[in-house]
Amino acid sequence: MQQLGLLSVVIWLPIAGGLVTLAFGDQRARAARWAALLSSLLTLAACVSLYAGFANGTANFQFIERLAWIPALRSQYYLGIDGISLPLILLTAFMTVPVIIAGWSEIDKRPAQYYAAFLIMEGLMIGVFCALDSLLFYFFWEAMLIPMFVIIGVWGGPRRVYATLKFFLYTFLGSVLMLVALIYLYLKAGDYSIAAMQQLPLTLAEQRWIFIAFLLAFAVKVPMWPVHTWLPDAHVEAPTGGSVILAAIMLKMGGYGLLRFSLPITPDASHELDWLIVTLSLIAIVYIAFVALVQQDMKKLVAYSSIAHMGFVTLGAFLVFYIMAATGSAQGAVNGLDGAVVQMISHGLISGALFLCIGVMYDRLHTRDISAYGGVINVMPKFGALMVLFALANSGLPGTSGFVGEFLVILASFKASFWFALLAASILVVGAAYNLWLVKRVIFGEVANPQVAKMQDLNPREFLVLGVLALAVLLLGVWPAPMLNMMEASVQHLLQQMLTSKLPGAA
Amino acid sequence: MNQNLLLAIPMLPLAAALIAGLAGKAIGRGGAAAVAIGAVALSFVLSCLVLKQLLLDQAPNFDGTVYTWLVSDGVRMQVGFLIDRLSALMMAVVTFVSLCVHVYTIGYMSDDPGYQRFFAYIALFTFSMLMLVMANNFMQLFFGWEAVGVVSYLLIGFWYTRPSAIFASLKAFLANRVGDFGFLLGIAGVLYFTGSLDYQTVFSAAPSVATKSLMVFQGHAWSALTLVCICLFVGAMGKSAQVPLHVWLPDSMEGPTPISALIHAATMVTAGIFMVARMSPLFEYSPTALSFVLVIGATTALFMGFLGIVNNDIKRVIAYSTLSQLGYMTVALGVSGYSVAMFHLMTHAFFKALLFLAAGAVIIAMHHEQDMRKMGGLRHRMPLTYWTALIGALALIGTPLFSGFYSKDVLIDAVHASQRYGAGYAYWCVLLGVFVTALYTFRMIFMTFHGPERLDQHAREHFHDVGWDMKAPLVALAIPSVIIGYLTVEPILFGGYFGSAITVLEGHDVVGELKAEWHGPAAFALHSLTAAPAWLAAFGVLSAWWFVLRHPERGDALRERFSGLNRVLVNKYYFDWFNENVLAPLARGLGLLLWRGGDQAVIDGAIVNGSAEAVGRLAGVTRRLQSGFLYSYAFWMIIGLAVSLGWFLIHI
Amino acid sequence: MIGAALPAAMLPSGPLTLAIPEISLACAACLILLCDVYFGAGRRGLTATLTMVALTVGVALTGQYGLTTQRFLLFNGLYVADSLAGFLKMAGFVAMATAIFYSQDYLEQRAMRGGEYYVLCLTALLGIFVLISANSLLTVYLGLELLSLSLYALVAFDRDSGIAAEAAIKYFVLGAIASGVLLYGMSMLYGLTGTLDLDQLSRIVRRGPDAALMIGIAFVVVAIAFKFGAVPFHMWVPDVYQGAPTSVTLYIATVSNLGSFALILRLLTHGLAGAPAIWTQMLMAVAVLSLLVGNLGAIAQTNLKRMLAYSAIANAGFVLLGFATGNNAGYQAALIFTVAYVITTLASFGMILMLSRSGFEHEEIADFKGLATRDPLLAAMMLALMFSTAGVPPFVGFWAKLWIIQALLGGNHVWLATFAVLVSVVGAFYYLRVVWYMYFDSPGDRPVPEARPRMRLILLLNTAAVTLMGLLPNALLSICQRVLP
Amino acid sequence: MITLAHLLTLSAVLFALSVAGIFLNRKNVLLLLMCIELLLLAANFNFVAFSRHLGQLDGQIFVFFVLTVAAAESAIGLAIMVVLFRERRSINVEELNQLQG
Repeated sequence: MQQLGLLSVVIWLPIAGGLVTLAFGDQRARAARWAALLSSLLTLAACVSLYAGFANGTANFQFIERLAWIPALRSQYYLGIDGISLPLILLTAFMTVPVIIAGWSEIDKRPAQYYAAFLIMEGLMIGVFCALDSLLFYFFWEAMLIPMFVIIGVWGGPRRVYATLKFFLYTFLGSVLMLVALIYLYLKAGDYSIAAMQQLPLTLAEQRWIFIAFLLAFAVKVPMWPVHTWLPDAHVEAPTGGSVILAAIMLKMGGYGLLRFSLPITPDASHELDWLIVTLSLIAIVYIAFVALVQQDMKKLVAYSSIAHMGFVTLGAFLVFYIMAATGSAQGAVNGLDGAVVQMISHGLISGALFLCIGVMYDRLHTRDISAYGGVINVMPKFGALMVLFALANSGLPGTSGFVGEFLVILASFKASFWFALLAASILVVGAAYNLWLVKRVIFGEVANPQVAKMQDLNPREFLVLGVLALAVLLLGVWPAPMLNMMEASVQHLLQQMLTSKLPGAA
Repeated sequence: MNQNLLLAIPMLPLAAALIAGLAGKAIGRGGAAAVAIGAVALSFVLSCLVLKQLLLDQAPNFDGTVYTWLVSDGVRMQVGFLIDRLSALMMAVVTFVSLCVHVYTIGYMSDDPGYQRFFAYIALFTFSMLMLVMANNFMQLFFGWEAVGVVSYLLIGFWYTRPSAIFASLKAFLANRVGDFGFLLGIAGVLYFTGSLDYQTVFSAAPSVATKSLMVFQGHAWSALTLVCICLFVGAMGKSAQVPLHVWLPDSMEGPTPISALIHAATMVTAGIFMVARMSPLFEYSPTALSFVLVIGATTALFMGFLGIVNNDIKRVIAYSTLSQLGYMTVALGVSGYSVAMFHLMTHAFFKALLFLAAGAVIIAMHHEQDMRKMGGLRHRMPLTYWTALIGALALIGTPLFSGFYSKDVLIDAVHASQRYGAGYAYWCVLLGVFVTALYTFRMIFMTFHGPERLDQHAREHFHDVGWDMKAPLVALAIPSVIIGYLTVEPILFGGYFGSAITVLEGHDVVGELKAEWHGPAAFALHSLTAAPAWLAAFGVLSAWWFVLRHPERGDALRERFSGLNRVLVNKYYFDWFNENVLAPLARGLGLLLWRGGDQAVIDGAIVNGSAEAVGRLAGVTRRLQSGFLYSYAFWMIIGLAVSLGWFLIHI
Repeated sequence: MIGAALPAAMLPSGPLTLAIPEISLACAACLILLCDVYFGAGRRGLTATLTMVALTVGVALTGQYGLTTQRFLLFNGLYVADSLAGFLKMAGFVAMATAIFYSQDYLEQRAMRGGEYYVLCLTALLGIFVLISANSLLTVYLGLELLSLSLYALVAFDRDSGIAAEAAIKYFVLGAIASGVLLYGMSMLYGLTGTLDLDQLSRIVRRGPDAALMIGIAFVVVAIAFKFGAVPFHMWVPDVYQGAPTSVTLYIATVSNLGSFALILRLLTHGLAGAPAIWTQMLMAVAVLSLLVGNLGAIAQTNLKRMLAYSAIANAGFVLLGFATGNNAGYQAALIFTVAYVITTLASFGMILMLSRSGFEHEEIADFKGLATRDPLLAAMMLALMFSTAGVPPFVGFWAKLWIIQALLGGNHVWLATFAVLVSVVGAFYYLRVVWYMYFDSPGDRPVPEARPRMRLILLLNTAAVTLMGLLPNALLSICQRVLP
Repeated sequence: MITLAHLLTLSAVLFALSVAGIFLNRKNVLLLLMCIELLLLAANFNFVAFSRHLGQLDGQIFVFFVLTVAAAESAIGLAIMVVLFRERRSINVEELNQLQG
């Protein structure tokens, strides 16, 4: 039994910070804001020290904390991180800070509650990525819905109620079946720890059902086609910060779940049903990209582009078996897995940044309708430059983080099948089309109307937020090696787990 | 070679770009220009130094890693440089042309508010292009490849308030992306078949890859190498504007003229040519792919030339000329004449940049007027520009002793000598292309500089010849346009200049065959007077003179006589029409269909909201069951009791 | 002769002190009634205070004397004392005390000051206790009737309310039918086995079922289902919940649930343990219907009490699912669920009581609109309660549902488990609607809730318990496991 | 000879009658109270019959308790009815549907 440690700090510090913020109340908004900022910064600092203390080159979990939690259920407060979860934790802590800052003066409706919701959510989301006990995982996983439900519902747009209910019920529906699967596994394994579940032999029929139950939960979160329709609505209605967190982190939980649960726990079913995931991923990439092309609402456009980009995550994760079948070896499979993880991080940064950009414009013009804009760069040159950068990054420009994941996944998918690669690479064209068409209509051109002419360029606070994100996007694009090194051992280990059959009688 | 020195070559322009871009306001217009020009000049000097080391000091090739970009599954992707004579030549050309353009920009953009931004862009472009050229692996190649695409996107859309400019920039980027799409697939294929992205490893594995095949369709095995090479070439088609991905290049003339010169003549568009030459160890093993290259190139060379004849926009004529000349280079690649292609690339870079800059000078002098019908007789008003443009034109049409002559005539001879499938077609295309080139080039010269002045009131009043900051680059480019062919044709083509940088298999070596008949550049020039190309060129100039200056009305008559053909040409073979009226609406229509039909109607409407409605309706039914009447409550209880009793009695 | 029916080998007959909860309650009820008659009119709040004192004393005495870890039979085997009984009774005391606490202001404001109210509550609790310790069909019946009769009276307690009377008459008639059915079933069981003793019953029934036994069991199960408010015997629930004064609804929804739990536990899982095949199938059917009807019915409601009634039906479905597994894990799950449900529901109704004021019931869901701006603390608490009832962590309701599902899966009822979680998604909708009204809608001209610091504190503690048990559920889970070994 | 079967049949008939009375009666609450009494009687009849058949007293003692409870029940029932009448000026079952849905 290990003692509480740094991971507990990064989970509970923001939650405590959120409660403190809440305690300040909406009347003392200024104090609440500073408390929130301070908590998020401290959390980020703690996460950085996690990174500093993390040892690459081993697939073992690190910073393990293991305490009795519910002996009655043989479930433990069991935390630990490996190379797959650490990047996501860093992303979570990193993205919360801009969200707090971005709402600094824009949120005047119940500000304390707003910040508290985000901080609590930050802690819960980090909890999801740290949990090594599946019940604890589920605990965080579900609890997180509450703040998000409130965020969209309270600070959202005109159709916020519809959107947030849809969001909640969609995800809740997906998750409850996962709970059934987890309990089933617990009853077989006698333990809620993920590791025990990963080692548990299961028949193919069992695996199939468990896989499907997991898939529903994770596919909704990712979201994969055809269970994606909550996302555009949620994004459109959510406040800027909500969109950022939703796109940047919440979607990643689906991908993380697939990597942490589906693939290692049900490798044989994953093998058997990989066609399903690959097909859905490719549909998501191609179909959704076309849908994004015709959006009139900027947030919807970015939301749809998120779905398409997350398609790369699921595609990359499930190419392994196709690669095995096509080439007879798993050589190259890790490219896909690496690509999936990198894509998650990169998409988190880029889509978060894009939503912040849209938020910046929304704060000034109070519309997200593309046709209401035009020639923004004339009045907001700094903003225009950053927006163009993020749009390009979103279309996978080399040198930005958007490229790395897509590149790796496409490399891997070629090994699986030429056609997979062909379809996946189509995002190069369509992705560029919708991103740059957006830029063309919104940023470039003559100043479209008097409202646009009155827009003010970024204030220092906004500039700081977007600038830091831009640096992160570029840094990850120019030098992704540190991240890949961090993941290397864990991904290799994951691959081994996937390739080891769990069927009874399998050697 | 010193790695730091090599690193400095691309980093200097990058640093300049960052300084000019981010601190543009602080350092001011002069500061930005100074920084950018200084950096690029230094780059140029260093590039020359590298070239000198390779050529004169016999320094070995450099192949080293700067840093590891990432390692995934044992595949080490790095940022590194491969400096051999091929890349060194490109570096020198790129930095030189770039330098000229930088200097020229001082004058051209002098009254533009985006002065610093422009310098940042072109410096960034230089950086990107150098990264592309210097790459020693496919990842970095792709990086440079896309980066130049992006910078060209930014530059074409430099005047972002002009609808035509931002449209053109989007179009350019998308067309390039289509190419990149193929290119990326090609790279994926390379990794698949060789397990590496490093040039050296890949090239040495090429012979073994040639024997592999890939099941693309069930039961149809394709040669792996052909597939990879064609995919890679699709990338080149986008970047080097080969049919049918050429559509972006004429439109890209919406950008400022220095850009047209820098990107669309001398550097970016040649990236595709350079890439294929660089990949010669791969392409050589796939005659099928080379035939594909050949046919595409020949088609571009001839048919894009035709378009130059009917256009009246001075920059667009040059742009179509560029397309056509790129076709020539591609043809050369297709017959395994990589060195010829590179040679033509080099000479073309000089004279085409010269032509663009001359055209730019005219445009500035005319106060941003690009329509040749409103020019005429300008040789008196701007003599230096006239003479330099004439030099460029003569070089372009292949006048003996001018640089273009050597590259083009050797190229035509090489095609003639080739046995490759499609070489016959290509030969006729390039031959006829000589006439066409001469026709449109001199039509342009005559319309602009000769004949009566057709300047309108505004242009006449504001006409002013350009300053020396714009004239100097013209002179600087005019000199190599004349002499560089004569000086370098022998070492580059027949002196084994490229050495190991280019691989040509036994039996493909058309240039080697030509070597037997080579007796020096002067003899070659003399000899050419008896060959078809020179006469075709002369005939083309004559035709231009006849129709433009002598009998302008006959030109119109001819247009009316062949109005159908004219319409096809004016409409650029309807490529744009097809893209704008078929492809784009199709994509949008598909998007709308999927969105409204798939997402909104089926998934959201029928399934998601449908099930919510179904639940709501069921809830209504449940509500109605609760009628409020005591007897109905009792009734349901008794029914419940009766059903359970009955159920047990049945199952007893 | 009753004595003749007693088995030779009896469990140790425990000391009479084990019956201290019932004894103290009965005494208290009588005393308080007397006090009320003599002094009640003059001193407002006296009866309530005395009741609280009585409950406190009851807790103390029970804690001192009434708890046991062994199983003891008292009163010739009519009465059983075991750890479960002790636990449930303690829970009963606490729940009732909380309920009384929440109700005080409400009753004051509505001039329902009559001391009978408290006495009736005490007798109802006594009935529950008798049920809890029942070890004979007779004690079961008596306990049930004591509880039911008190509740009928309580429902009609507000003599100025038409709907309360309507609810009471509906409850009474249907309840009487149910007890008739129960009696009829008991008579069949008695006729077939010749014993009223549940211990003996469980041994005899083991010999094998026949048609008459099945009929008997079916009748008994129907009565139990009625008590739980399970479909199709649920019709009284919405009407009574809505019609009764909120304080009574609170009582029925919470404290009385402990009685229902005891009823099913003693009668089915103990007395009829030998023939589980019959009643588990029935319970399953009834539970599935309850989940369906409860969740669907709740969606269409606009009255919060009525919505919570349907929610209670759905939750009864969950409890019955636990029992339907026919194994101990399931019973434990049902106990956990019941306790969690009682704790959460106490606070939910407490919230309605907190927000109501004289002349205003605050029972429409729309009355909650904009509560988050009017009173953020109460809104936050209500949010926690609603999410807890919906079964979302980190609240105790989650563990309740988890445990039921686990029991179902342990009994290989995968489809039942899947069904249960799916309908609970439907159910989540109407809990969310309350949150939606509180947080997403503007308050309009709705007033700011009264301060009531004491009640607020207790509500806060109650909600804190809901959250704390959600964060660290082990204590609750292991106690429930221990008392139902 | 009157056997157990006869007695049980009678009680079943009583039971059925009372149940039918409850949900067929759409007029009067008072009738409902009477039906309930009948229901309890049916059960009591059963107890007594079994008790006699088994030769035990348990059943008959149970009946005493039931009778007592039934009396209390009637008292409460009537009281509720009075309250109802006072509020509604009617004890018609068909008018008791203010609570529904």
